Amino acid sequence: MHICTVTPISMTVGANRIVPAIAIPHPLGNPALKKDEEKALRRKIVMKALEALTTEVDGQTIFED
Amino acid sequence: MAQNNFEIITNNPLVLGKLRETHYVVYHDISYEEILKEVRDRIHEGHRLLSHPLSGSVKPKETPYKSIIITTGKGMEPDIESLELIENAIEACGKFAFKADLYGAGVYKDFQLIDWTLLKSALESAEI
Amino acid sequence: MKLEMGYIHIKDIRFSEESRIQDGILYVSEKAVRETALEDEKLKSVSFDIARPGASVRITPVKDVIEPRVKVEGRGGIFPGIISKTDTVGEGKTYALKGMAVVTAGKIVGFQEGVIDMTGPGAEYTPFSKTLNLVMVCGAQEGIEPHEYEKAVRLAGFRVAVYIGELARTLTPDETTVYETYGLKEGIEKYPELPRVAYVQMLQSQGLLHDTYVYGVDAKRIVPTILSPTEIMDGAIVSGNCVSACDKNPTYVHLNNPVVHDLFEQHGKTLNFVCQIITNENVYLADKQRSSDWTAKLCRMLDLDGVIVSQEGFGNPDTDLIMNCKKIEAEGIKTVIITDEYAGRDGKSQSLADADTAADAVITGGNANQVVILPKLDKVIGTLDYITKIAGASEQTLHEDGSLEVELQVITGATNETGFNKLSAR
Amino acid sequence: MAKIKVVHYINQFFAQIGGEEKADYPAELRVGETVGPGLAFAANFKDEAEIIATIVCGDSYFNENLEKAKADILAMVKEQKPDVFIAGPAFNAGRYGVACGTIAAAVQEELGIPAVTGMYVENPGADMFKNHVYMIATKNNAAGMRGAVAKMAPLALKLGKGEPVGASAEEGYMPNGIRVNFFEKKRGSARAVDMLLKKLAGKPFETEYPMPNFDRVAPNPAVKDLAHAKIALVTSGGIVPKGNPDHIESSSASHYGEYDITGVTDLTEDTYETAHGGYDPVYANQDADRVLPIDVLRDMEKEGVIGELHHLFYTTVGNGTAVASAKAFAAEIGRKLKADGVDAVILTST
Repeated sequence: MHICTVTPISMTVGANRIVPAIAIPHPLGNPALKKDEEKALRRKIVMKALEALTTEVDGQTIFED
Repeated sequence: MAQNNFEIITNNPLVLGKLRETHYVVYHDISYEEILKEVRDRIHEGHRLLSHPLSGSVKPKETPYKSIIITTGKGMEPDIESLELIENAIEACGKFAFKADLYGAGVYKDFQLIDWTLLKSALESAEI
Repeated sequence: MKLEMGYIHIKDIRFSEESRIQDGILYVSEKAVRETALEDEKLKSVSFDIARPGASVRITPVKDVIEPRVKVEGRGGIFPGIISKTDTVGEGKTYALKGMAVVTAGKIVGFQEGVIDMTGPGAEYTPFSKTLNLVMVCGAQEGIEPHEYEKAVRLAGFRVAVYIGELARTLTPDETTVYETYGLKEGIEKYPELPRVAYVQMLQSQGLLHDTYVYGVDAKRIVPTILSPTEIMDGAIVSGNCVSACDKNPTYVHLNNPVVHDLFEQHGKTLNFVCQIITNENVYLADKQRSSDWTAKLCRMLDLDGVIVSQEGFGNPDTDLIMNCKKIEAEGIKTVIITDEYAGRDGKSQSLADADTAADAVITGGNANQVVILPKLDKVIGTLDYITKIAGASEQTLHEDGSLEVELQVITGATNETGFNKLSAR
Repeated sequence: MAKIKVVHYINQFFAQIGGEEKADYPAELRVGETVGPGLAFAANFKDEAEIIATIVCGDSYFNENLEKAKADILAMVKEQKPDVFIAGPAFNAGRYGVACGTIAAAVQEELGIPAVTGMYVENPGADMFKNHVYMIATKNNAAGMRGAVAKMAPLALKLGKGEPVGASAEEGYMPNGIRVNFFEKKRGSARAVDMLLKKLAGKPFETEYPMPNFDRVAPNPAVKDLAHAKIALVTSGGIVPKGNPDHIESSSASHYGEYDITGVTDLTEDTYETAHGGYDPVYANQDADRVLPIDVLRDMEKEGVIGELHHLFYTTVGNGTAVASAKAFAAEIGRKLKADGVDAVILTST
């Protein structure tokens, strides 16, 4: 599965399970947040990724919030 | 599009000579393929292609010269269409035998001229 | 619009004191054609020669190939906006001299390509090994710029072709065919059951030696527009390009556009040939976007059911082709595209520089990278000086026995993308 | 002219030894014998070629003893020194098709002897080997024998004589990714009109150039049991141990890195950084977890949300890296991950 900021690129390269990320320089973080808040945010994205991995898909799928 | 909104990446000295006073020209003394790769790196930084990288019918590696117009401004993310065009162009280079070093001096002038007229046709559209 | 084409078969060309056509033989006064060619001060010299099918002759570097024609009835004249004054053509009666061509040759730039072999393996690939060719090799005045030279040679070829075409004005054609298309409403009423089909022709339009002209207008400057398919038979579209000789359309191909002729063949039987749509292949990406948008829009507004799209040239036109195909298909219109391939000498590379799943019906003119050995021929019209410099040729090009190892790329018309030939690939 | 020498490979069924119950029949060389479909080939060859030996092998035997069977058969073929090797046709028999493809490709690649086989297009052996060896497309059962031999025999003769082989459409072999020119009967424009009429009528038509496939892969099934799954991390964001020990380039990467994170629970400014030159590296250098979320995955591992975080991660720089290199990296990384028993991969990109 692919965690990627620019989901159209992910579609183009052919990933099947896609989870959108925050920003290009910090896909799984946000420096504007406090350390624990940022980690919570990261955990949320990774959880989403794990959810994607445990979901059956029949084609390219973007797992939005 | 105003002239300060785009830039020209080229290895063609004729283009540099004709446009350096009036346009933003980035000149590199590198090969045709390296110009494509240079442009590819710029696209990854967020610039967009404005002219087709395989302009003209003179084959890659036959002509040593290539001039490409890209946006001066950068987007937040790489432009997919530009990326596909440039990747396909780089891949196309692989199909041709290198013979850009076989010609006499006069022929290089002709190659420069052809590249310049191809670029000029795009500039005419860019500057409307 | 209705055009009657009269075909006059030419069996031989001979130089003679006086120009005339008699019993299928074209007699040409060298003096007269020389004067016609040299009307332009930019040309210093011209030499004429005759190349017959089967002869051990190689013509290179070829610039254009033109079929002589004359307009005997109806508006305008051959090559409107260029040789004849601007007037809409495609109606009335036109005669064409079949089995022959005027071939222009001459070095404009130092890497110029374009080979026509009249015999041997090369002859199998170029359609112009089957025509009797009146070849004119043009030399420029000192110091003129390549683009002035290109224009001078281009126009000299048209003038000579028109001069020869005029010789047929009072003859009786050997064969006659009538081509007729109808207005929108008229066509629907006439053929209510037949699918409405158009031909989308993409024209090379990028710069010196890469241009095409429509009624004298540089095709870079057009937006996609509609022609009656009969207009091209009077020379509405002419070639100004010869780089990538294998897949460029010489004027001869425009005059005899095979898609137009094969669609007319089915017109009123299995389909209704509505019109020809022309679009361009510009360098600037926004132009490509606009032209393909407009082409698809015209197809939609004409309520077409199907189109055939033809390409011209190598590389970036692949992008135009795919854009056109994708957008026309998206309008629900069935599309077939004609292209050629650059799959590498070993045939293993990606053939096109662009691709889309919408392009599911493709006709190919073959792999232009295929290597062919051209044996030494007895006579060269033009010069071999540039053969090692031309596309597809490499340093090993000239073998010791005088044979040439080249890619199909260098052969005029070899992988034509209007479907002019039988060559294909799988 | 001397006759072309042919060695023919068939299975136990076509050698009339027996069906499934005899599928464990080991490889056997019959010198000077023409067996089963070989007779049809011989008839088709007329005087131009002869079958000098037939090799018979059971389908189960071949597939279950792949290395030994392949080696034995290669030795038999080598000894006979044929000009061309023919396997099958296998029609829609799956294991027979795989055996024909495997052995024909091996004879060609390892012995340098040209080979031809034939099978139905949906035979699993077709996709596996059609790009390695000339493979005639046949009907799906032996009723198509005559048609199959009519194409395989002339192609075998050409190969045996070293004559040029025509395009797939002319010779009847499955397209193998190599484009070959040939002359059609009609000109291109007429073919275009024919194709358009078929397309308009909703009739089947065959494109002359199938669009390249866009590297789409069918999605893998979902991970069933996350709590016992081994998860690996891969990134194109260029995260590397501080100092970039393998010198991964900041753009146009020529290689990838493999790093052990056994015992690592958090990526810090002092231990990890990014090699990537295509984006602002400040945030990733401050805290590489922002690109490679090792900290939260370690937490989840501890909590039992996932079974295990794989002890190796793979990294390269996506910036300007050639698609071909990226594909090669991916193939290698994929192989390693599979060998290590990884169940799922999270790929992060900048």
